[in-house]
Amino acid sequence: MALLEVEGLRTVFPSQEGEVSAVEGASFSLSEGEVLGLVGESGSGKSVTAFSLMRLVQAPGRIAAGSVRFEGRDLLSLDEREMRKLRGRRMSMIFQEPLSSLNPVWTVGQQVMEPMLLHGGVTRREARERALAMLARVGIADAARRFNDYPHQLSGGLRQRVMIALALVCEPKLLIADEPTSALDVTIQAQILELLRDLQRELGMAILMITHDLGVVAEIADRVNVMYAGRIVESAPVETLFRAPAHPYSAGLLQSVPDMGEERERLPTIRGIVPRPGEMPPGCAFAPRCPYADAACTVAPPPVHTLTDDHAAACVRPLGAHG
Amino acid sequence: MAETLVDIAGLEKHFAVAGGGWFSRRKLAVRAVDGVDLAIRRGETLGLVGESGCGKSTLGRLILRLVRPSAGAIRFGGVDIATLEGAALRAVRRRAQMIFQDPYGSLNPRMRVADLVTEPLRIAGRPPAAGYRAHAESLLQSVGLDAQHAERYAHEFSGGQRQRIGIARALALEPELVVADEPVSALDVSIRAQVINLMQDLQARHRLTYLFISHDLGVVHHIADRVAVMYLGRIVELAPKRALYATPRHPYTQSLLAAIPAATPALRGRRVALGGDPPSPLAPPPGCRFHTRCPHAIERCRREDPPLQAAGEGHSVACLRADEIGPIAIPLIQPGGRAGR
Amino acid sequence: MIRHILSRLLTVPITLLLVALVAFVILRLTGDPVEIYLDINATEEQRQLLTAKLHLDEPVLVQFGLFLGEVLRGDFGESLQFGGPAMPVVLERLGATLQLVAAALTLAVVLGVIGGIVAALRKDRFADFAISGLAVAGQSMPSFWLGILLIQLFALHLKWLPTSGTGGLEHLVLPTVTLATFLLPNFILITRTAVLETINELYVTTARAKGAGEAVVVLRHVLPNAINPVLSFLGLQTGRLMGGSIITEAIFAWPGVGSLMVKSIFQRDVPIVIAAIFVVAVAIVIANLIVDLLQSAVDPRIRLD
Amino acid sequence: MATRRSGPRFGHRIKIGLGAAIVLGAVLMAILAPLLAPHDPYRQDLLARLQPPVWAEQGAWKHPLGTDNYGRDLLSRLIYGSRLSIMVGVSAALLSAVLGSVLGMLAGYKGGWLQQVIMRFADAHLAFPEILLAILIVAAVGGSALNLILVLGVSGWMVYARVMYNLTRAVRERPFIEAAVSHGASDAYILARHVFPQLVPVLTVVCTLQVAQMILQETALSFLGLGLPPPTATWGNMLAEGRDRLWVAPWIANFAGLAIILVVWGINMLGNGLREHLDPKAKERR
Repeated sequence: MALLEVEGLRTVFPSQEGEVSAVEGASFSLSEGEVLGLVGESGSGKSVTAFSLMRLVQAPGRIAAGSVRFEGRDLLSLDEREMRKLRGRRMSMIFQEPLSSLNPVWTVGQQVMEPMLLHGGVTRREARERALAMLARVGIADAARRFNDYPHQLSGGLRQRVMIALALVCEPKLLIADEPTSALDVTIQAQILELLRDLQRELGMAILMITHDLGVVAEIADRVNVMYAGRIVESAPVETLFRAPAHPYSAGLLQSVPDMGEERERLPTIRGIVPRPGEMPPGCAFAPRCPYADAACTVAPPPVHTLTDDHAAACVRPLGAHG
Repeated sequence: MAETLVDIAGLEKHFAVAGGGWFSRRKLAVRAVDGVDLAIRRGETLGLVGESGCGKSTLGRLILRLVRPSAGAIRFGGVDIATLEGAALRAVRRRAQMIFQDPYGSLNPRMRVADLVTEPLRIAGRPPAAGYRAHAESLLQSVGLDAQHAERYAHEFSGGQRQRIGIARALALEPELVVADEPVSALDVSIRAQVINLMQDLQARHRLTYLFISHDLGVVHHIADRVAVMYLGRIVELAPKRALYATPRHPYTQSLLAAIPAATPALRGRRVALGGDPPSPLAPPPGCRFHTRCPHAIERCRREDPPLQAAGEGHSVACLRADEIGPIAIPLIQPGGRAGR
Repeated sequence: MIRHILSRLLTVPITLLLVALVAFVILRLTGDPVEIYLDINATEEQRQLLTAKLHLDEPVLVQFGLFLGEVLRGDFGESLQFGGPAMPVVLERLGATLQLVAAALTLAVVLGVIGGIVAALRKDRFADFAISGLAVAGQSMPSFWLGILLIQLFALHLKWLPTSGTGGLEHLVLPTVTLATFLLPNFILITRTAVLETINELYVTTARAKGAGEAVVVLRHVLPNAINPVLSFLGLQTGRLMGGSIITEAIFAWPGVGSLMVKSIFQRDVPIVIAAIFVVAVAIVIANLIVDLLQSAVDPRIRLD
Repeated sequence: MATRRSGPRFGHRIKIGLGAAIVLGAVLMAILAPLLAPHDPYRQDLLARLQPPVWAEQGAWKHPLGTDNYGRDLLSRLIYGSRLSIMVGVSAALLSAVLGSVLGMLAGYKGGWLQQVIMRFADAHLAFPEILLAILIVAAVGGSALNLILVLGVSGWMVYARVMYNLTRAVRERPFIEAAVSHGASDAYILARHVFPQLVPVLTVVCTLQVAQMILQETALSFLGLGLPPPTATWGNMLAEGRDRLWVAPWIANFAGLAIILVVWGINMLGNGLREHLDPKAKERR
């Protein structure tokens, strides 16, 4: 059974033109211990998807439709108290900006202990010991000394390690990581990715890795969902996506990353710009930018085309499907 | 060999730290740029890479004289501009222009696009022959925007379009040098490629010289002719692009290349991550600045500060053990090329 | 942190020097002291004697220096109304003022912070409109008229409370409420803004993602971060509070420094006025230092700079 | 998570409209005072002392709001009183706006010792009760309309200086300023073309709200007997006179108080509405 099953998720925000969908009919599942990459550009709805799963969408945004089943329970029908029992204990989340995601007035130790104390079952002493062990586990060298430091006294890399420690201290089954390395330098990014990979294996947890960086996906994901303009346009195992992307958007994205292996005069580009929310074209949202689009693409949102068991694309004529 | 446009010698910039207070005896200074020698040749694209806080942005601003150097010389077209002031400085600034990282903040939100792109001409007191309005439209067209866009305000545009406006503005004065400070880092991947292609087209058309500052080694690989790598205020390696990526000599460059996320899943986890954090530029370590994180550091590295020395054709490196370590090739792509059609 | 406090302490003499300058200028503007101290029948000899005694024949800068010296010794001259040295007279009245200010401040801070938090948490709902609306109306209320209204209602009509003067706790109620409304509306609005700004911070989302309930989120994560702007504002408002106490004391004939000062102004009793100014200035400076200490106690980024 | 029509989106329009209407009404009343007032505000009629307003038992239409201790018509005094209060409030707010903005902008843009001197001075001044300073100076030099404007204007500068300083520093850090520098612009050009226009919205808001503060301060001074000397018709004077007759004629104080609160509230509404209207954060949300 899947750990997480999302069906037809729709999250909307009010705007002057009425409600606008940030996420439109997202469906995917995540097995235990699996790392799923959720790739998209800014405004694609990938972060809103993550916040929706935790039911932490900020008002006035709201989840308008769909279901989220986690460990067999429908999260969207739980009351807030039940939901709170899951957050931080069964499912956790980390964010892009480690400095702003840590509370500046509490010490690192207090913040790592807090999830355990909130969910009960441990004494302060046990919580302290486990927090110290967790800080050491995420690679903080002198955990005992850092325990009493405040976030502003740490470097960016250490802060993200602290954030990971407090997210994982209750050993959740699912970690939602929202661009956890995007604000970090490339050498620190490599350290954090390696740490996440190790912890994922060790704790047997699933990770939903939200990123705009295909390199991060290549490093860590087992499967990938590509999002564009609020919809999931392609879902594939990571090797498949990099070898044979089926959606023209995925293919364009892969090609427009500069490649250090070959020298090209010009970078292949995706023409045009992402449509603004509220100005979505009636058919496929990518049609105005798609080199292969024709009249059929502008009528209705394209159906999901299943190419193989584990590869699907929301495209009228996915690449490679017709030979 | 091409003519040298910018020649930098012994350049230093130390920022006094605010809030040191009246009662602190030791004056703290961030050594943002701490002894840099560098030449930029006319018509080339010099990539300047390094992590945040290494001083690459400050170096770019020093060359434009947006900040005043603490020591050293900056010869621009043969003239030392390091200590110019007032009107002479403002005149020199017009020969070099900048493309900024933040396409949102670098355009005054209260000005129309037509005024934004022609403002440098107004400041310089050089009205274009065709009139400001017509000139604004032709500038916009040259960066791939519509002439009708001239009437709008910046917030009506997407990030990529704003960056095009910023580029049009930088070109208004027909500068010899353009310093591009992370020009595509704030943009989405699919938009990045458009802007990079545009910059290359404009370079060919106007025979521009670029100093391209970026933390993204992939982008630099695509656009640069030569690459300089900075660490804690120093240039640690300088080489033609192909040599730098194929045979990096400095352990820091090697680690940087190794840290780039894999281009394809097949390459994942093959490389060793560099440990630790960079030391604070407030108190750079003695000796070689990289020795605290260097896998090859020996006792000598703690004491001796290595100079930038020749290590092959056009290739120089600041490492005491460069010869012993030798070039290490980093697998950057999967053999057999990549996906797509 | 020590350095932080030291640098704040350095502003104290600057502030007091400025106050001394203002006081000195006023002293000179009020007219010839010789005329004030002596009656019309005084002889020329008496005049010259007093002129020399008050150093009025020296250059202005020297006079200012001598004035500073007197101020440092706490010597503000003899009161015309009371005969003795001015300072003890003022200090005697200080207790009543402090009592009033402390009561009003407590009321304003407690109600202001609670009101601000409630308004922020119920943003754009009825409670927010009611509280914020009242706060804006309160900002527009001239406090002296509020005092008059309170007297009409509670003293004249209902006869629950005395109109003025001191005595038991019942005398303290109306002046406290009047003075508190000088600050309360601003406290509500500042707290509301601070809480609204904090509540959107990512670390508050982190707390929710840990499974924290609303009470924990507000009390442990929002409030400790939102309280600092409120404290800064409190520091800026101490001057306003002292100014308000002057008016409040005048309305209710409260026997504090403020009513003494207003009375002395009309009596041209300059030594009392100058002494009172210094007492008020020192009180403000001390209050600001306390606020500084509180701020660095709350925020480790200030404490460990 | 119910959907709510976000109220504040239109709220600021209502506030601006209501505030502007009240302010406009008050200004018109001040300008047209001789046409509107039924009586000479200074004519005493000792036979008609302390008459109650028209709706009270002994009230009469001759004096719609009643009379004061000297038999002067309260409505007329109220109408004439608006002239001085509004003129003093607006002039003082504008004077301090000019002083404070210039100093604040200079301190924020130039930095260095200039900033240290200006801002330390502003902090010291801000800590000192402005009403106390005004009391002292007026007590020393006497109350006239010009003195009041000067005193209130000078003692209000640091509010603007603080706000403009912080804002200028923030604007200074924005990349388009650096862009202008890189085009070879001079300091004067940058201040005039790029910095000042960014400050105008906030300056407008602060200035509006300060007019309300200045009116309150002027009435407070008059109330303490330190404003324009009697028998001048000002709202503060009327309040002070009414205070001594609270037992027999509470209306004297209350009409003046109502007039003050209405006008000040109108100005505050206008200021707050403008702030919400101009708030860039609110704009993004729209």
